[in-house]
Amino acid sequence: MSTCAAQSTNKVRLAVACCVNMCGAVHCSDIALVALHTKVPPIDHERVGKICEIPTVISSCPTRAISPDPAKKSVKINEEKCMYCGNCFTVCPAIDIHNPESDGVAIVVGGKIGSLRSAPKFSKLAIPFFYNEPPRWPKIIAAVKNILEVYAKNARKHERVGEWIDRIGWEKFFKLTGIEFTFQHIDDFTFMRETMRTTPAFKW
Amino acid sequence: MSTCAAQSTNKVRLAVACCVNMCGAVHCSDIALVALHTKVPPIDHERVGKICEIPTVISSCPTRAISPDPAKKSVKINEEKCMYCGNCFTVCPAIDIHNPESDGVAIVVGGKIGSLRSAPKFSKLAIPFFYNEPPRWPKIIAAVKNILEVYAKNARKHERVGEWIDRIGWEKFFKLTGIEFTFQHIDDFTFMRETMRTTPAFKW
Amino acid sequence: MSKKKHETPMLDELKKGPWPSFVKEIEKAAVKSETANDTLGQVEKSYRTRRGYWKHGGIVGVLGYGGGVIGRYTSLPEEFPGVKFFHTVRINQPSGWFYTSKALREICDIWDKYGSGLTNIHGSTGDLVLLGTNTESLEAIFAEYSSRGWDLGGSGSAMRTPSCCLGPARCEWSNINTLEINYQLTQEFQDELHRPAFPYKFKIKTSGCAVDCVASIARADLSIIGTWRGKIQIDQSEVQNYAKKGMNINAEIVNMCPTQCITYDGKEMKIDDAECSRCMHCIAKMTKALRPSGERGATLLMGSKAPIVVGSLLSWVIVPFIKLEPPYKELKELIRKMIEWWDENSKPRERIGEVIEIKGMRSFLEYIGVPPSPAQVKWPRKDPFIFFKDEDFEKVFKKGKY
Amino acid sequence: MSKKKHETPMLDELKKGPWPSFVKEIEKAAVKSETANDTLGQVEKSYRTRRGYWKHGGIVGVLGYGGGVIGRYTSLPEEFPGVKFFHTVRINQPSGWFYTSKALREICDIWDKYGSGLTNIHGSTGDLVLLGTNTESLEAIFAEYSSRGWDLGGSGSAMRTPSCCLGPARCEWSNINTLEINYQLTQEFQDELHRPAFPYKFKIKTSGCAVDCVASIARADLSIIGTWRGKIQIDQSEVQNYAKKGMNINAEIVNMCPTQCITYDGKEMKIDDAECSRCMHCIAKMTKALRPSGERGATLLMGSKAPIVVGSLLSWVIVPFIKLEPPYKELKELIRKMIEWWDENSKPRERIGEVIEIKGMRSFLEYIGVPPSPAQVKWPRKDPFIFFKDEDFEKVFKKGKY
Repeated sequence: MSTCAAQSTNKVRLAVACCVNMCGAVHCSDIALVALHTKVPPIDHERVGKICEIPTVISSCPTRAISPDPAKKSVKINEEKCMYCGNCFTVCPAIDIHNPESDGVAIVVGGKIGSLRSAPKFSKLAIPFFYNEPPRWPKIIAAVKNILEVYAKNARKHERVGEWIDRIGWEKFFKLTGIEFTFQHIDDFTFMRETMRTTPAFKW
Repeated sequence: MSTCAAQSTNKVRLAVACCVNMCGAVHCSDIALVALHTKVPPIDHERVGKICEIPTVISSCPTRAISPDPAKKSVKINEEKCMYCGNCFTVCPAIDIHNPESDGVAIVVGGKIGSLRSAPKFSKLAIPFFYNEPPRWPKIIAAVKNILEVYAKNARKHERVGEWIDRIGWEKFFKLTGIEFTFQHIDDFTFMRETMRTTPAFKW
Repeated sequence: MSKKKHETPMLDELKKGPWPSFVKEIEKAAVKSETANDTLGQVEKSYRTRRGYWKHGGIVGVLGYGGGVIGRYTSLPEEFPGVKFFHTVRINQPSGWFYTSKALREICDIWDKYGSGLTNIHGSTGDLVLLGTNTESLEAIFAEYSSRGWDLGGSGSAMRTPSCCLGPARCEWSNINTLEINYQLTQEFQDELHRPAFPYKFKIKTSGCAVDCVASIARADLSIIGTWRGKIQIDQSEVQNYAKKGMNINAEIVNMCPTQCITYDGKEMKIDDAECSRCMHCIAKMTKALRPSGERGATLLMGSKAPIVVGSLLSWVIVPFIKLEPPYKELKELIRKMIEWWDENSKPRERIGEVIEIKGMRSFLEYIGVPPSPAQVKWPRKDPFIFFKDEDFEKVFKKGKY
Repeated sequence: MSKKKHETPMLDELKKGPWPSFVKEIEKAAVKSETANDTLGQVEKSYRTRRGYWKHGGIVGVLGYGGGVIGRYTSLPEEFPGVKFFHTVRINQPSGWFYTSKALREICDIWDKYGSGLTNIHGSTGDLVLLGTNTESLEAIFAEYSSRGWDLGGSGSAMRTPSCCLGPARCEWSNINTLEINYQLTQEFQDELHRPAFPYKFKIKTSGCAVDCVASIARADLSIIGTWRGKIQIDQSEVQNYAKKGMNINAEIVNMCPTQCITYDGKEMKIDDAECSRCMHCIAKMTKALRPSGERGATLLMGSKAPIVVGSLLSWVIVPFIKLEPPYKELKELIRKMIEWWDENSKPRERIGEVIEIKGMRSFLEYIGVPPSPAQVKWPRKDPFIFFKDEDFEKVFKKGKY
């Protein structure tokens, strides 16, 4: 797909990550797909006690959502704080994060690894969720194609996806692509402060 | 002083703050002076017990540097964490932050309150410390004059101080003004992450 | 009445030169006022010893009001008895700071009677500030000012005195009636202003355009900024007049436009309005040639504060566009909801911007009934750690709204 | 040897079309390998049930080495016995990934003998990756590869296999000998690479210029980027050649220069080198006309990492400029100091960038002996909450060094 865009603009590094760690700099791609979970994992309390080290499980959680559940000799998860990264599952298979019905894929865009022209950039969230539709994921393909086409039509020669979006503004990216902006797009993980728009000078 | 610069560039809002709260948007000035303390305050333990509410004192510290000192029925300050804001003194006069020998003045530059052309900006640290030299503070005046003159000579018409620096880069600002860059300039308060330069593309 | 009590060699230095001198002004007040006289002495001592001697705290006020007066004292009452009390009185300024000279005389005459005679017109808050009086005089001061139609401003954990730019009264750039909005909000929130019951202070400032002359984005919990939805109308003959008078339109206007949406070929100026971010640069520099058109209203931004305690914030966009017309019902209701949410979610002494940061934009936006918008952010989130609610799947993702 | 064991209707879909298909490739391997055969079956099941069945963990390895092999297993060993074990073997790639076809054949032949035959050339880490073998075969695999001069790469809490761009071997933009630097660092840190003793992983990647083809700033704890101190030399006749061949030099080069330091009047190109940030755009697009000159060396940046656990980081500047010439003594000593500081200040599983963020730049810079520089930051601190040490007054402020 990247070839069609390359003719008028620049290359597109299209990458796919099987989990939120986004190994291999997938998190700095022009367009990337990342698989994610969307529900708090159920805890098999009986197995937790047998096969997991409880302090390790508690400390594995980046949002401190996991605390001891002494009555059950297990742990409990604060549903408000859990963002389904699956790090607890990595250290404790009894907290099985897999859920075929609610696991899915997000699309992130605008990343860049090198310092050619502009500094390296992280990819940012474009579409928060698609259901998992093997073997061809037609909705994801259509969404990527849409983004690529809008980019190819609007970017200047040599402009990477992220450079194009930085020039026109993210509000314009959402308008041109017709992608809906949701609560998921607003950073509420740890770095909200730097992402908020501190000026009324934006585009309609 | 702002009149000389105004002729070729833009206005300069020169502001002075008597404490680090920088009331009245001093923290968004083209050039501002801010008075600050630079030493961990001594604690008058006897008075703390008499005139201060210990939980209030502890919770007043933004860096959690203050903890109880039960033996003395007072508090203690972790010297590594204290950045001398004086918030504890506000709630407890027995922790007297005043120190004529080490209190002084910093110069910050490049702030902007409105959204004309570019978004509002916080002023950033230019010079971390001057000794307090009443009644005329000659070294501070000379330093401000230097910054103003370099700005007036190098900025484009209509460019505010912060817009000029953003265009040329902070490394160039330090080079042109001859101001020494110190450890104090590197943000180590709470927002270091967004301030680090994540590219080798800077100016010598 | 009182002659100069203190030698002030250091302050005397500051009377030299062609500029206004605060020392000369305080000396004038000191002729009539013991408080001003001892102020001079204490400031001289501060210059000499390089430290301050003011302390604040201790609640002072007038009957029926919880705020408006800020208690201030010297820490050296024996050395400077005139400033044993040096309270600050905030007077609620009129919208846009318009006074008749008669009104100013009236204010000063009353102040000469009860206070130091020193004023701060205007303080950072926007209020007209009277500097230096004692606790005993407060009821009399309040009685006299209020009998002439003046009121105290806000202080403490309360709605602070709203303030606004001078707006349509003096400025052709204003997109909203800042003066009327400010007046209406001041009336609407009288109770919240005078009887502190909030977790912390709450400031509202209103500017007519993005130039934001009242610095609302730098220091108001709620920043109301006038704007428009429509084209910038261009008077080409006036464009030519600017060029004739020596403006380098390409260098000063076209190249400095942050979105690069303007072109000028020496004859005609064109603006690609779809790309315009309404930053006001071209309009401010070529006011006679350029003028917004279409619907007027405001962008609401929230959350700014000064550095203490855990760092400064600038206000950010909450409501990208809101119509603002009398009786401003939607705005008033929205502000009440904002305050309600803050009240329910805040610890003491947390500003609303800090609480939104802690609880997240979603909680706040859902409560006040404002949808998410790309105008609220500079860019979307980076890390793929995303919170979902069950309803999101029903409402958004199952419907394929993307 | 083994025929296709599993029906794979969903995977069969992915054999259609003109593109390469991973399904076709695994099927080829499955003819000879039970492991590859059951891989197909398990992947088909994952497609059908929409979940994965791999699990990792459980230390596996070879005698004398602490890393280089990553244990991997199916969670369905009874259904797919061929992938009961599916360990990954990392082979330390040569600098710049240069191989003879003979070497590749050798690698594959050995792998066909002991593993699934499936490879990943190359993995994200830079290593040549062999996919799918069992625990019992590991010693034999290692013995056979090492007898031919190959070595395992790094894994776990260790120095990871350093990697670099192809540098001067194939690219005229390279400012440093990336291949030699990478080789020397790999040799220097053999012990740290094979015997995990760090708080967490530590990656070094070296690029010859700011284009950074190995993505070092996005994914290395230490990013070494070649650069220069000197002018960009301009061959004006080659500039004209680009123009003649149809390049719009003003649109493509002048206007896209991030520092706007280039001018071109249709005849002559000029560069204001003092304003150049060495971003490589003009050089990359006009390689025949533009060439750096002067001193060569590198900028060292540190700290990048992927999102897990508390968010991604990009590397930031630590050493603005360092000369890099054999035997690279200064670089090697600096890296040892970086690791020492990390080791002393880190909790388990904290990357060095995270620790620098927690402890502050000063602690780190002072330890490794690098002075503060404006090149390290995008902008200086904003809030006036500033830490001072007593020595700062003696060394800096009393001397009036500003």
